Amino acid sequence: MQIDIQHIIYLLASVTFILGLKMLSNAKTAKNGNLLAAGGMVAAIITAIVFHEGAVSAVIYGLIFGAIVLGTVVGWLTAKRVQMTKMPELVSLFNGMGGACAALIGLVEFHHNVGDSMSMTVILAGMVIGSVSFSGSMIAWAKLNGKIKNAIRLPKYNILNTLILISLFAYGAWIVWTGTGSELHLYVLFVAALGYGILFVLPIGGADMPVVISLLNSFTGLAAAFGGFLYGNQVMLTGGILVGSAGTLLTLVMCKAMNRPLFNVIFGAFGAGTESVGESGPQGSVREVGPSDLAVQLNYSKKVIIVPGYGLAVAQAQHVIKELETILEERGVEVTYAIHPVAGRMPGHMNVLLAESNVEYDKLKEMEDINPEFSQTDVVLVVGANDVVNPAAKNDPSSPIYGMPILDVENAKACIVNKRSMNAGYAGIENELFFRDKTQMLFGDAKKVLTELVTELKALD
Amino acid sequence: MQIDIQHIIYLLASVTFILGLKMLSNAKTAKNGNLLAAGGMVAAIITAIVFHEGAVSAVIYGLIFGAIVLGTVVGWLTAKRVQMTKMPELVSLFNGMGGACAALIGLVEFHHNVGDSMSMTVILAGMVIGSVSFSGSMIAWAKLNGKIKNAIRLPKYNILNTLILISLFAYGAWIVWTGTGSELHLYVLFVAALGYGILFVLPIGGADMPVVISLLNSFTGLAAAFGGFLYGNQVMLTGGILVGSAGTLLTLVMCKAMNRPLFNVIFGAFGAGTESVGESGPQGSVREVGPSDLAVQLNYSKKVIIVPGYGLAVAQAQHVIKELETILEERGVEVTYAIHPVAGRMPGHMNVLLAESNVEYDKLKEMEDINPEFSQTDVVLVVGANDVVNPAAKNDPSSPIYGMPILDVENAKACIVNKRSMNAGYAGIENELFFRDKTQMLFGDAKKVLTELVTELKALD
Amino acid sequence: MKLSVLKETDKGETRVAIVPKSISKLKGLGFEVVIETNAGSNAAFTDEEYIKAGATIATSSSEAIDSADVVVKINPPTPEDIALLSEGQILISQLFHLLRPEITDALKSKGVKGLSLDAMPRISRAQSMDILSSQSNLSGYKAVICGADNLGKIFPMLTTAAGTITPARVLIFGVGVAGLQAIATAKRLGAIVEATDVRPECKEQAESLGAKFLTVEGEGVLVEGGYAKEVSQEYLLKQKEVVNKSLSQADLVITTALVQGAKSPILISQEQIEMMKNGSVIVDMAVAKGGNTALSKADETVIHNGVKIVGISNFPAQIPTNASELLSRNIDTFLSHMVSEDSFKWDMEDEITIGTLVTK
Amino acid sequence: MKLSVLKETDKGETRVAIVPKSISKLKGLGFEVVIETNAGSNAAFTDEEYIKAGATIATSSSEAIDSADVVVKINPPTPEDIALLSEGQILISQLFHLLRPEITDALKSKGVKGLSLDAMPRISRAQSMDILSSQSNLSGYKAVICGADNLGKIFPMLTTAAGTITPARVLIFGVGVAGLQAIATAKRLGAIVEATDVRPECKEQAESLGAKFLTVEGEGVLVEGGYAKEVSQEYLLKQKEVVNKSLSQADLVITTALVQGAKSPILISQEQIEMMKNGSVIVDMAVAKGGNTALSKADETVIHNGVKIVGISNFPAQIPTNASELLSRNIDTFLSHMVSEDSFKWDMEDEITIGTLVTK
Amino acid sequence: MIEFFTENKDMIFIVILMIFVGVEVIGKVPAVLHTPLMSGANAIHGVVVVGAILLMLNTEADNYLALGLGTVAVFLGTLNVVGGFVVTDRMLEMFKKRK
Amino acid sequence: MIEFFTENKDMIFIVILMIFVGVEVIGKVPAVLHTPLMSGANAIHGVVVVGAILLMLNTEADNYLALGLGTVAVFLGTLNVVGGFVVTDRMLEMFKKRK
Ligand SMILES: NC(=O)c1ccc[n+]([C@@H]2O[C@H](COP(=O)([O-])OP(=O)(O)OC[C@H]3O[C@@H](n4cnc5c(N)ncnc54)[C@H](OP(=O)(O)O)[C@@H]3O)[C@@H](O)[C@H]2O)c1
Ligand SMILES: NC(=O)c1ccc[n+]([C@@H]2O[C@H](COP(=O)([O-])OP(=O)(O)OC[C@H]3O[C@@H](n4cnc5c(N)ncnc54)[C@H](OP(=O)(O)O)[C@@H]3O)[C@@H](O)[C@H]2O)c1
Ligand SMILES: NC(=O)c1ccc[n+]([C@@H]2O[C@H](COP(=O)([O-])OP(=O)(O)OC[C@H]3O[C@@H](n4cnc5c(N)ncnc54)[C@H](O)[C@@H]3O)[C@@H](O)[C@H]2O)c1
Ligand SMILES: NC(=O)c1ccc[n+]([C@@H]2O[C@H](COP(=O)([O-])OP(=O)(O)OC[C@H]3O[C@@H](n4cnc5c(N)ncnc54)[C@H](O)[C@@H]3O)[C@@H](O)[C@H]2O)c1
Repeated sequence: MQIDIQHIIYLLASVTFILGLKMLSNAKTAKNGNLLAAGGMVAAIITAIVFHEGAVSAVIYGLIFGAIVLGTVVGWLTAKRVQMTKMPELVSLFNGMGGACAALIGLVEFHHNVGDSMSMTVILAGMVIGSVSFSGSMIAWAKLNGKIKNAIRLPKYNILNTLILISLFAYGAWIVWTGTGSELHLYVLFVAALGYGILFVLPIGGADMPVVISLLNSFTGLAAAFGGFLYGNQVMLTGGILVGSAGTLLTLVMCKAMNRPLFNVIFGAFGAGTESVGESGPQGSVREVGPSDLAVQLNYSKKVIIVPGYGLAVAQAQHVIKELETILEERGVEVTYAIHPVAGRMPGHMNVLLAESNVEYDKLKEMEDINPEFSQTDVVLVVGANDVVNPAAKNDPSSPIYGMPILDVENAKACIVNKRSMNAGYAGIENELFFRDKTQMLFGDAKKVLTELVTELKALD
Repeated sequence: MQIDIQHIIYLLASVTFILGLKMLSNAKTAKNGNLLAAGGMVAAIITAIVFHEGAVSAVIYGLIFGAIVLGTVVGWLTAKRVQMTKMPELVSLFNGMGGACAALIGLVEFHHNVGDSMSMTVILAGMVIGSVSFSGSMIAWAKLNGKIKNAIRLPKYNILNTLILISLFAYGAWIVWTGTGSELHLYVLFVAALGYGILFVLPIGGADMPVVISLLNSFTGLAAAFGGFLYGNQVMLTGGILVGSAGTLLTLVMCKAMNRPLFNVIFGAFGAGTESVGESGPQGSVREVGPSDLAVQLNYSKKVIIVPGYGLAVAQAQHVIKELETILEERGVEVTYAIHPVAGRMPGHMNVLLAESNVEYDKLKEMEDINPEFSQTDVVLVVGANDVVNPAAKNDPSSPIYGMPILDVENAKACIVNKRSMNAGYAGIENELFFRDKTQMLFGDAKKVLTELVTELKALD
Repeated sequence: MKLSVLKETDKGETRVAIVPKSISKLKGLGFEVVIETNAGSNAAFTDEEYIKAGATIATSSSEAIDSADVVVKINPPTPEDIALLSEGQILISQLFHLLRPEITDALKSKGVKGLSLDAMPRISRAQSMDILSSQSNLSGYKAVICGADNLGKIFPMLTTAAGTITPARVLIFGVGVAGLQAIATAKRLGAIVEATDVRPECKEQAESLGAKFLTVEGEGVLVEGGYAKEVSQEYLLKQKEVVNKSLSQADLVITTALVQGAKSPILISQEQIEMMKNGSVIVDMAVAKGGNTALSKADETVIHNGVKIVGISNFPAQIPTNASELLSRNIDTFLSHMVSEDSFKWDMEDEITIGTLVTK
Repeated sequence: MKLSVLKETDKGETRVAIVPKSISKLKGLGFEVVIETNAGSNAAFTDEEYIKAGATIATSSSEAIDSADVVVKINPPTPEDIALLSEGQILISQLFHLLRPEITDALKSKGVKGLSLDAMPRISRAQSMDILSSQSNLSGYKAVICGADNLGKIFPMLTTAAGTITPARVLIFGVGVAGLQAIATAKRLGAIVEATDVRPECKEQAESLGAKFLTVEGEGVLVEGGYAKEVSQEYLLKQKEVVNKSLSQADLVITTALVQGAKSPILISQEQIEMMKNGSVIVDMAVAKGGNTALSKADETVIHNGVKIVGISNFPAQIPTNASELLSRNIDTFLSHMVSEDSFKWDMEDEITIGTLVTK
Repeated sequence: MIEFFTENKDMIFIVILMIFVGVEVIGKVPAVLHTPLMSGANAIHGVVVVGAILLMLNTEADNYLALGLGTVAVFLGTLNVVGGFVVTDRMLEMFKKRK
Repeated sequence: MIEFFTENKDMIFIVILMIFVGVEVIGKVPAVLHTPLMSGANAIHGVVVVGAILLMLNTEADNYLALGLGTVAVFLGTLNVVGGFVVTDRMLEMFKKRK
């Protein structure tokens, strides 16, 4: 009877995981989905404890409760206190904890199952994968954290890593094959797995960390699933597999979004490409943003100002920008255009374009009128403008544009700059704005990326 | 050993069903998806025969083979010979066959399982659902076929149907409860189910048939799943459930696309709404088309001509139409505009609009130049034009527009007319074109529906 | 049949009734075409072009009219023209038979068949022969260009280093063929356009071209067959109220309001002109029929209180090339409707024939 | 300090250097503003408006100049103006010190400080004081309107019951400030626009406004700081080849090509004019500096072989209201740059001061 | 009930998962594919023919009624399967690019 | 191997279906949700803590090493679960309409 109810609860918990993940993939339901899955998790944990058959000493209960309470408090506080920008590294940290948990289970359970080759396979697989996930996640965390700054690469690290990976397989297979119960072999395998995790992540550049974390995440899922197989525990199995498969797909999707082939992801060598874009320039590094992330930022803003420049004209993006305005206005976002007196290449260049796409005259604001408004603005979207938003005009007396009044886009909460490259504008000078903290670059032809942005916005509804 | 391989094959077949259905939901992979699922099906059928344990008389094998061969020949020929336009009714017919098959299984198996209330439940449920699906499908088929012309409604048919449904439940439950093995009860239930199927579909109007067929389709899936439960046969179970759930969702999606609440679908009363639009007018009935179907038609055309009219101006849809042109041209479709000399409300009205959205002058064709081209055109898209494509100008000497030259849109392979309603244009006269065979109406504000069309087109890529 | 095209002699007229492009079509109808010398020169059609197209040149109007079966011109015949015409000849031109019956009488007494182009019935199939439409349309465009040329401001909004120029505000009275083209043209140039008309369906039409419509909620308008027939005094008062705010902000006002078979209504009184901005411009397109403002004078520019009132009675003559092309096409379509197998059909069941044949 | 604004006396000039809107800003800088009576009347600014804005009216130029610290006008001072000026006064106007050194000499001998508006350095921060830019821009618009008014055709393509009017073809020489605005305006009106320039970066700019750019692949162009300095004879020949086809199809040609500190180049020879269509129009915006065609005459319309060549030397004067507004804003920005705490700074490190101060 | 559940817990979980898969698979299907998809699903539930075959194989050779009904069931099921797949295939012809 | 398959056929089928579900569920996720989704998935695999608990419950009270490691495992697993869900929740804050 008890066991029946236990199964029902496990089943329900598995379903909450599926539903939760499903809901997480839609902006509107995401929050509830997370809560739902959390609810299922709590139920599963309680079930595991309550429905256990056979006598268990109070000490053990005490230890379990203690660990749970401590884990809850620490986890909760860390998660609550972290700054928005540090969240990805925290995810990596937590992921590592999960991996470690799986690895420890393997370490302990090994003895009980010596000889049963199926169980040994499952245990070793869970332990190795958990360990890799743990050590890898810790490296990823340290990198995001800034504790490890550069991509550290051993010579021929690709071949080395592949060799280690093969050895891990072979060693594990050998242990199962011989049925040896030797602690030594177990721990050597454990350490080797930890080592592989470290070597796996070390050479990878910072820009690729999200992909790596997602991959390690699906590893931990797999480790959990092996645990489920071992205990014949359905909720672990389903939860683990679910995360394993969803995580793998997510990794692929992210790779695709970053234009990086899967092969490079698995066999090291990542990060080389984007890093050069992402961290170039004498003045520091620029932050990139994609149309989809920008879509959310815009969708959830109250006030957006669009700053058009010559690039809008070159790209002939006037019709798309109008479409963007229409969609945002429909979603209740206030949109205006800040027209700099010398934006473009002729007086009134922007007016001609925007009139063509029927932007209302009332929405076009002159520089003096709009400059005070930037500070109440959530997002400024600079489209193909450069000189007219260059702070050098205010700060740098040696600059050829010094003394020219500019649009104070820096005062806004966030500033997105769309252009095709880091090239200079008409005046031929670098623009410090692009390197500022609040600035994010949206690279690409204005018409192309704004069309993508509009598509993403439509998908958000 | 045999049984193991059997399971593996069943499992693989189940997977082909899932993958097949998945691939069917994307235009590019659909054809292969269908073939994949068909392959899985063949494998499952062969497995069922080959791996059977226990002696079976040759006669039975003969019967089975005979039935299969006959079914294959008849099914193949019917499906191959049917005209494109008759396919939906054929789907309904085949669906009915599946339902009948499930019902027959139930009728035969009932005797073997008298007393085992679980099995009885499963058997009766499969039989009832299969029967409803069978008789309902036959009615749907007859309706689409034109054999039954009108929506036949008994007085208070809603209440009646609901009562019958409840009685079916109750009767079945009673049979299981009492554990009676009486043939009489079985056949009464069978006939009652058939009757319900008929009464269920009869009151429904022709426009709603696709929804009904989809619903009955998911019923048959459910019936098959019960069969799978009965035999403990995984491939039947999974295939049936899959179709049951996918079919139900599909039904809901279709309802949504037609703006018809689910409640009405289940409890009769459909068709009342659209029928009036769909079949009004003294000159016969008009065919409607939605943006998504139109998207496919356009996407797979070689040559499209757009005929803009006053409605384009009213809707201010000039920018969307340009976007449509751009997308189609990107897909390799040749797009031109046919400008009638008096389209709109002032000479050159269309020119003004299309110049605003930067349609190239070369793409605008005069009436005399384009009229001979319609016959080589796949799709003509008439946007908010009416009088300028009214054949009455050629045929009907009593018409106020008689003698005015018009665009010969009828000569094209297909003609889509977008307007908001069946209202007349400037001249205040009916337009026979809307009722012609080749014509499909795309109702709605031009800007709105063309935006939807563009979205659907983008999704098709 | 010989068809002769006369050179227009009216003051300021630059158009020609038939352009070289039409000649092959006319020859196909069975006409031998004669053009008075220099008939097209003001519209940029040279005698050589006509000759190349297959016409012959007549050195004078008398030579042209002499022995012609059909005589074509745009404006009503002058007394001299009438003197040259003889019995049995067919004259195609504007004849204004309701307004200027003396012309028709003279033709009648001479036994000349007069087909009046301005009497073309405004039915769908006659649209391609309707010179009022084709010429109003061009006038609507030209009136805006003329207004833009007279205005001390530019039309579009421009944000420049030397400050922002606000867009010009254009107000259009009468949303017929000319009014609609004027809306379109002003809008293209970047102006803020408002428009008003007595016919309520004009709202949608004006809006379809991007203008704001000022609706006058008044009684007393009689609309017949799409034309304003009669507008009451109360309505005009109501209209003044509605438009006055726009009027006082307008940089350019274009008036096109005509009432069929009557003097054009006065829509802007002297007081209203006085409330307009210094430097603003009114282009009165109705000036040939009396004008829509209290002060307009035909073919003169009146400046009152800083407001320029430009009255141009013949706008199409300012775009002679295109205007002649359309006219010529109207006329050749008309002729191909009237003629079959090398002779006139005189189908007296046909609405177009009945309508245009004003002297028999 | 007293700042006096003179009424322009040049023939055809309608603009005024300061408009009422600028007066409060000037007062803020410490100026007492005096306006010669009727200085703004041609630009639709009345004396009353000036008074309301805080200026006082001088009945004559002598009254205005007398006791003024700063004298402002647009065009170079006439000999009479110079006679009235006295030592220590500051004159702000166009002085053309390179082209007309006699004026600067006269001012020097009088001890008048001359700040030349046309000598404004074309650097980013001086853009808002640059009257060449602000006036060229308006001229580019007006040239198209003027061309449209002179053309016997309309600009847009129109498909009508009386046939289709093909869009006008406009060809623009010189894609500077004026050329770009001309492209934009012609395009707005629906024309097919082509353009050419010696500077290759103009291709992108012209295309950004919807024009087709005719690239001349030739050597011999010296471009300095964004300005064409010297164009070789070979280049001009190459250019002719490239543009000839477009020229022969063009309905309207607008030329804007200037070379700094030199006579404008002849881009269209007489033979080229003769290959143009009958009825086509050339608007030569460079006519004040000699013209870009072989036949242009300043402020005259020459008709050669059916081609109208319109030479207007002062386009901004045809849009006096907007032109004056922008000028006034240029000048008040210039003054606020030059003045601080109620007196001129004469910062001789400052590029703008150095550039404009042509007589010390 | 709970007992039934425990006995068939994997089966039930499979059913639940299958429902998810079915729903997910359809999730974002473009409306143009509604009909072919319905038709494809229709062919798949023809798997019921496997039941009919099993029925036949388990029927005694002399139970003529059962054999008769069974044969008809196999025939109808096959019709469903074959006709369903073929008609779907034909519907999908129109998605081939015409060049 | 085949034997293993037969014994666990339902389990294996569940695994396969689960993979499908996992893949399908992610299918069309907008890029903006990549990070929260990853984070949510991260919390879910914290279910491994159940294994750690089972391990503890099955360990003899005097196997101190096992108990020690087990306790640590439970602690780490809980950290994963709780931290994971909470941090996901916080990430999703930004999707709340700001008004
Ligand atoms: N308005 C006037 O009257 C006038 C006249 C002459 C000169 N100017 C000068 O022109 C400048 C105007 O400033 P601005 O900010 O408008 O222009 P800008 O400083 O020239 O910057 C334009 C930016 O747009 C980007 N861009 C070009 N094509 C693009 C495309 N297809 N998609 C996206 N981005 C594109 C370019 O960067 P990428 O190459 O990286 O894409 C470039 O940096 C000022 O320096 C002004 O002084 C103005
Ligand atoms: N061009 C000229 O110079 C001129 C001048 C005067 C008169 N006319 C006359 O105007 C007519 C022109 O023919 P046409 O075919 O262009 O126009 P039409 O015959 O007036 O038909 C326009 C159609 O557009 C539909 N429509 C209106 N708003 C719409 C919207 N927002 N979205 C989608 N459809 C919309 C209307 O149907 P729903 O209401 O059902 O949507 C209407 O039937 C001719 O009869 C011509 O003689 C022309
Ligand atoms: N064959 C055809 O079908 C055909 C041909 C040409 C024009 N039309 C239609 O005929 C109608 C009139 O065209 P039109 O340009 O020749 O008209 P019009 O030249 O006679 O008058 C111009 C406009 O002035 C308006 N008007 C009259 N009195 C007014 C007042 N007091 N205040 C404001 N506006 C006033 C009229 O309503 C009309 O719109 C239009 O709807 C046009 O589309 C039809
Ligand atoms: N402060 C600033 O940054 C500022 C201010 C105004 C203008 N500008 C820039 O300066 C440049 C010139 O502007 P402008 O309008 O005063 O120039 P301009 O009036 O001196 O000349 C007009 C155009 O004619 C062109 N031209 C000269 N010779 C030619 C020939 N033989 N054939 C064809 N074209 C010829 C020139 O290249 C120029 O584009 C532009 O790029 C403009 O954007 C910059």
